Amino acid sequence: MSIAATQKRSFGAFLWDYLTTVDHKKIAHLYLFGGGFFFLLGGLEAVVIRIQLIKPENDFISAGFYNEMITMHGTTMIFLAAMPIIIGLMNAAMPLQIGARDVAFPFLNALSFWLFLFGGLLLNISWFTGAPDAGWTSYASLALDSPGHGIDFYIAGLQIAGAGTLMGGINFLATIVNMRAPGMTYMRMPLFTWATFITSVLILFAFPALTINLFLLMFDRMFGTAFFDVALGGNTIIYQHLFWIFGHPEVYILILPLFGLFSDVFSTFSKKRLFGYTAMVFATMLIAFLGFMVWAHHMFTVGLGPVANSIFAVGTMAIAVPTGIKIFNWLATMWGGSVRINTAMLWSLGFIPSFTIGGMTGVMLGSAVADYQYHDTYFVVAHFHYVIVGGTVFGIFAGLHYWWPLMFGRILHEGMGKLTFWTFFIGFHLTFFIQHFLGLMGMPRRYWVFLEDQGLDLGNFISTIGAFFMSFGVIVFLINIIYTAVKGEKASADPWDGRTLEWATASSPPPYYNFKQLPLTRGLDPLWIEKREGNGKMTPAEPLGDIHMPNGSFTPFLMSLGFFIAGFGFIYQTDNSLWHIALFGGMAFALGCMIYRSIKDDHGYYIPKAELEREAD
Amino acid sequence: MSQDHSLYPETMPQHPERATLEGKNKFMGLWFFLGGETVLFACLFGTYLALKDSTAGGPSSEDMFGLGLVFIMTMLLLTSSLTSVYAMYHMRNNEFKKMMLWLGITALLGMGFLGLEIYEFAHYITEYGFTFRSSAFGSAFYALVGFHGGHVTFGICWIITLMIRNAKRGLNLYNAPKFNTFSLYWHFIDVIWVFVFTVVYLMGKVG
Amino acid sequence: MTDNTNTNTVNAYNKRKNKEEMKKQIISFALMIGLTLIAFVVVATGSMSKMFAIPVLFILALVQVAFQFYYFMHMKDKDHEMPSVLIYGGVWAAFLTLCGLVLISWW
Amino acid sequence: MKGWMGKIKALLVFSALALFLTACGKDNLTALVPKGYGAQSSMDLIILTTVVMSFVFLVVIIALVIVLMRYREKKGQEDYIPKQVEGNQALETVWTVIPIILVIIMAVPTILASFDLADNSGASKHLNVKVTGNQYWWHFDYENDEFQTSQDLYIPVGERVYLNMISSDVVHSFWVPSISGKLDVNPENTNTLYIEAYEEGVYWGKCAELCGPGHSLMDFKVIAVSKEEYEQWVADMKAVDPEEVPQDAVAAEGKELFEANGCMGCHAIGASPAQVGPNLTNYANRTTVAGVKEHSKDVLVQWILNPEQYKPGNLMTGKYPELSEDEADKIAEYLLQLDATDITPESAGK
Ligand code: HEA
Ligand code: HEA
Ligand code: HEC
Ligand code: CUA
Ligand SMILES: [Cu+2]
Repeated sequence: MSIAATQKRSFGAFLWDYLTTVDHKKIAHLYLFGGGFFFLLGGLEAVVIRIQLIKPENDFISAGFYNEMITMHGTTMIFLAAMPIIIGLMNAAMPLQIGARDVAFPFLNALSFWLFLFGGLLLNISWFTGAPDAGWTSYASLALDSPGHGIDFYIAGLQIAGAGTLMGGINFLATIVNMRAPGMTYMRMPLFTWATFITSVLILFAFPALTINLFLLMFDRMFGTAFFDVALGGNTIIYQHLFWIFGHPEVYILILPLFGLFSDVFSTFSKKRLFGYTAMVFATMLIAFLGFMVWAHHMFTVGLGPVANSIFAVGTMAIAVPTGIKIFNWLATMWGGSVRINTAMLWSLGFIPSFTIGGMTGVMLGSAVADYQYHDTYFVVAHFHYVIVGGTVFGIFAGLHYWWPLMFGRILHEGMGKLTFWTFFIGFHLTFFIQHFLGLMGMPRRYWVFLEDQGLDLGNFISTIGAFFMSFGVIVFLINIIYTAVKGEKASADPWDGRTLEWATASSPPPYYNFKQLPLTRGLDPLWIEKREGNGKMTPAEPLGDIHMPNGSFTPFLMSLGFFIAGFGFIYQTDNSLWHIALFGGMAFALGCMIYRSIKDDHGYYIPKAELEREAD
Repeated sequence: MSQDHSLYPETMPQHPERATLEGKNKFMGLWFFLGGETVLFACLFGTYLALKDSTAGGPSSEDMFGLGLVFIMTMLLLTSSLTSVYAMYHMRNNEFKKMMLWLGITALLGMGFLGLEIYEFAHYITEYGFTFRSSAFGSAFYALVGFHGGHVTFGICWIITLMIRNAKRGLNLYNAPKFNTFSLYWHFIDVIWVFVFTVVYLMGKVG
Repeated sequence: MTDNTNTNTVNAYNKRKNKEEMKKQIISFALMIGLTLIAFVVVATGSMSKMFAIPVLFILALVQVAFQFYYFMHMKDKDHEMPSVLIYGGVWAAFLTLCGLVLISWW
Repeated sequence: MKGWMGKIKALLVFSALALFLTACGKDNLTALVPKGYGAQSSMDLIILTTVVMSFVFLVVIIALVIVLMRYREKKGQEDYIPKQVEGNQALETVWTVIPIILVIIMAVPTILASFDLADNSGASKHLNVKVTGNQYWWHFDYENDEFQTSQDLYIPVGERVYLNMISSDVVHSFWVPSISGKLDVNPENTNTLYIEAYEEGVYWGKCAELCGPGHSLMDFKVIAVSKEEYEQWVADMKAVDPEEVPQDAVAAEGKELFEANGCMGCHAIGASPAQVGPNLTNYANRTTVAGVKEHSKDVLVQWILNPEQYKPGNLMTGKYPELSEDEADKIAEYLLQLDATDITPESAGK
């Protein structure tokens, strides 16, 4: 499977390969490109938002369209861009980091991806018929009030994509529990793997709340139930609770994997072992644990009463402690090290002050009474972009530069990388720093226009200029990708003097079976240990033998297609009962695929030992 | 990891369902899924508890619920839990026929339960005009109990598919994990039912 | 793979162990039925005040569920650490959810 | 030389001041210059948390700068392997314990303040106003006095006023940044918020919960006047006779048109429970049309002709017969003579 071989194959074969793949490395590519596409879309929406707000009472876009824009921006960025890209990175690196040949359920892995993609497409098709317009939170009272089918697309799209995410979480959990290579004990796992593990737990416990909430909303909108219908005794606060019971853990789903990644990057490029490894692991767990107990900090102004507000305020602030442990441990990791600053490291270094500011404002928001002023203003917008862009997006960029060789066998161009970093970094602070003040000066969020002569003009103008800087940075990055694909520097198997197992394979990108022989782990940072002891490579933990591999399958694609069609049926059956055909047809098709899958034996295949020996040279 | 190529060993291991990596993965995966299901049902229970008094002038739980039917349903489902334990017992002893028999009984008991549940719903609708549109209480009731019923339905379809598919080929290390995952799932449904009858029916009757 | 009706064996030691296990499970089943009966009787006879009955019913349910998990689903066995961790995690998240919806949703 | 320096200095001071003022935003809108009880409570906490967190930020930044200055990979020493440190118990304890202390410092005042602001036990001794949030406008019902206003909430300065808030449709949020933090206006329950303005003035209020296309245009005003003026205002408002025909002939015609075109079905003049649309009793005393537009006759005529152009998605558009410019003009004339009282926003110390 050398690169030359890939290039010789026809485009059709290439496409078919990706449509049927169950290989975690290829699924990672799919996730990255799917998520990347939606990131551009979400970014474009952000730019439209900023253009609308460049001057007071602007009429670049209409009020209704603006609401669709923010809703789709938030939803797209969180569910269709950030999470899938993160899951892509997990797929690319986690199985390698624990020395496995694949994930526990390769078929399910492919299914997760296709569900995400079709869910995302379904959601975005709503642009042609009227997009959802009740905010990414889609609070029940407004969502029930919203005319047209926008909200229905939101429900169906997220339901499908969410199912994929949930499966992905279970898959990663089973992988990490059952498939660690010999010697890879829990307390020897790289932090990115730990973060994947804990994030998966968060997904497992948070997504069901979203699933149920969307169901309730769907029933209210489509079948006339009364969960949130006040006239029949319904209660819209239930929606808000369920949303944030999901929603707060969700924001940690967005940041914890990158915390893990930064840990790996800092230690690699400081040539130093991670400072306080055990504390880092437990801090991650603690963040996840506390993350379930603070959801009502999004609801301080709902009127839950002082007891609830106080409890949740204290819980919220408590999360600062484990997060602080992490920040200081990263600094201590670099302290005394030999810090090499390349693009991956630049993004990681930029992350520290940016995220700390975001965390700072987070703790300030956690002070319930202060939040009576901040809530639903641009202060909150500033807070979460500081943590999400300054944490998640910076982390994603760091991860892409760090693992690009692992994923694509080439090193991204450093010069362009640095240009992207600096323009994006400056643009980011320009856009979002001023928004803290805008919020306090009386600008609520989700405002289509702000009025003239209210002291908000200059701040908004600066903010918009910042967004242009960010766009420039992103475009340079796109050019970088193309340049690298065409004539980027080829990477060796271990281009960064790595410490963990993903750099211990035969080549970059690794062969499709990952490890010819599973490696034996003798401590934290296994590859580093072997290199320091002069072996230079991992000791195998097993004799060379046949390797069992799963078969590719087109079923995940078809099954997701079934749900996609059923999604349309759900949305439009309220208009015309003929759509029930799509609804039941799609469901039956998907179910048929499921039954086909479960009754058809698929034992995979073996790569014979002889072939592996041949490939050695 | 690839120590065992054969799915048809000479001696059945103590835990055939977890003898292969595939089996271990299925086993873990299903348990984790159940962890998620716990939260799923908690959300429905929470919604139900929040809305159970919002009858909007319609019938309330005290008006409608009868204990007799629920008791029979409970017994059916609890017994089906035991029969699926029996099935797993025979699986471990490598007695394929007996395992199938007990799984069949499990499915029948499940169907009995489901039939009674449908009867119950029909009764509420025709007698009291109590539907999922009547009030927030109605919505929450049917959502919770119906969701559980949906799980039962899925379980029955699952086991029937498994039984038909494997009827002719006996027990091996490839299908043992599948039977075992079903059994775990089925117990979990029973666990949920314990809470349903306690929280919805018994507590609803108490007031 | 060929479909064969297999003829392989189970060793006697395991058989005995399985039998013992089964005995325990029948006992727990009997207990579960007993608990259920108590719960229904409490309600049917109206022999307890509401304040008292609700916690009692709840405890009966919890005990019964513990039997299901530990005996029927073998959570007591070893090799079930991870399942326990995640079930308890789920129970914890479920508990918080319930608290949220039951205690602070209304007025 | 000296004069030149002085000028520069003056310029610097002046521009710093200007920057500071613009940085604080517009008076009576910004939360940064609190002029009421709730806003002051929040501001105290904002300052406290900002100070604490700035200290934290400083520590992080200093550490980061030191790392970048001292521990960069040196040229020619690319092969240098630093000592592999596992951790340091003492240090790790320090950066666990200090943040815990800092959190406690911030948490305790937060708890105290949230109980303080939620204490509604004094409600019966004070003025109570029922507030209803509607898709894109606010309604104020003076419960003890049985009269209503919309968009402009008059309150006596220096006194607590209890607002009992509920929504007629979707969730809104009541926010007057310079005198109080916000509280949601939910459809299923009444939330109570007390406000107290320290100074007379016209304070801008905004809806802070996405409620549809008109969300950004759901502004209102809180007008704090002296106690005497407030009492006068109440008396005036109660004395309004909705049947009164204006002296002016055009306005009188306007009144007829107002009635003939079904405006009355939604808009009450004088005390009335009807509230599909804003109450217009003291319409002439308003300073904005529909809460956001300049209060001029032109704008009002345009509003009556086509409200959509000013407030997308509002619930008046299309619900009444089409009017000619002339008719609208007459109605506007009538509405602009509805000066029920002499107490206007101008009375609020401005
Ligand atoms: C990646 C995503 C992410 C992350 C990591 C966080 C992290 C945090 N968030 Fe944020 N948040 C969001 C995404 C995120 N948030 C989003 C999307 C919303 C808005 C949703 C919407 O309404 O649309 C939101 C909204 C939000 C609110 C609600 C605001 C409102 O609507 O009124 C609150 C309130 O408490 C809050 C708090 C916090 C806190 C305390 C943290 C903490 O985890 C931060 C911890 C970090 C630090 C504190 C810095 C480092 C620590 C030290 C250097 C140690 C020393 C520190 C101390 C002594 C304090 N967030
Ligand atoms: C992962 C999450 C994420 C990310 C990365 C971003 C990124 C950005 N967001 Fe986002 N934002 C949210 C999540 C996110 N946001 C959420 C959840 C909300 C709340 C929504 C709601 O209220 O419901 C929100 C709301 C929100 C608002 C508030 C709207 C309002 O309340 O009225 C604003 C306004 O400035 C904004 C701006 C931006 C900007 C400028 C970026 C920039 O960082 C974007 C940078 C990216 C680019 C600039 C891409 C450039 C791409 C191109 C130029 C295209 C080129 C194309 C081709 C070549 C094909 N966002
Ligand atoms: C369906 C009910 C309805 C009818 C009929 C109606 N209006 Fe309105 N009107 C409203 C609503 C609702 C608003 C508030 C719009 C908003 O701000 O979102 C409003 C706002 C106004 C305002 C601005 C009020 C303010 O607070 O500044 C004026 C003036 C007005 N209407 C005049 C009229 C006139 C004149 C007519 C008859 C020709 C009329 N309305 C008919 C519902 C109605
Ligand atoms: Cu009302 Cu926003
Ligand atoms: Cu949160």
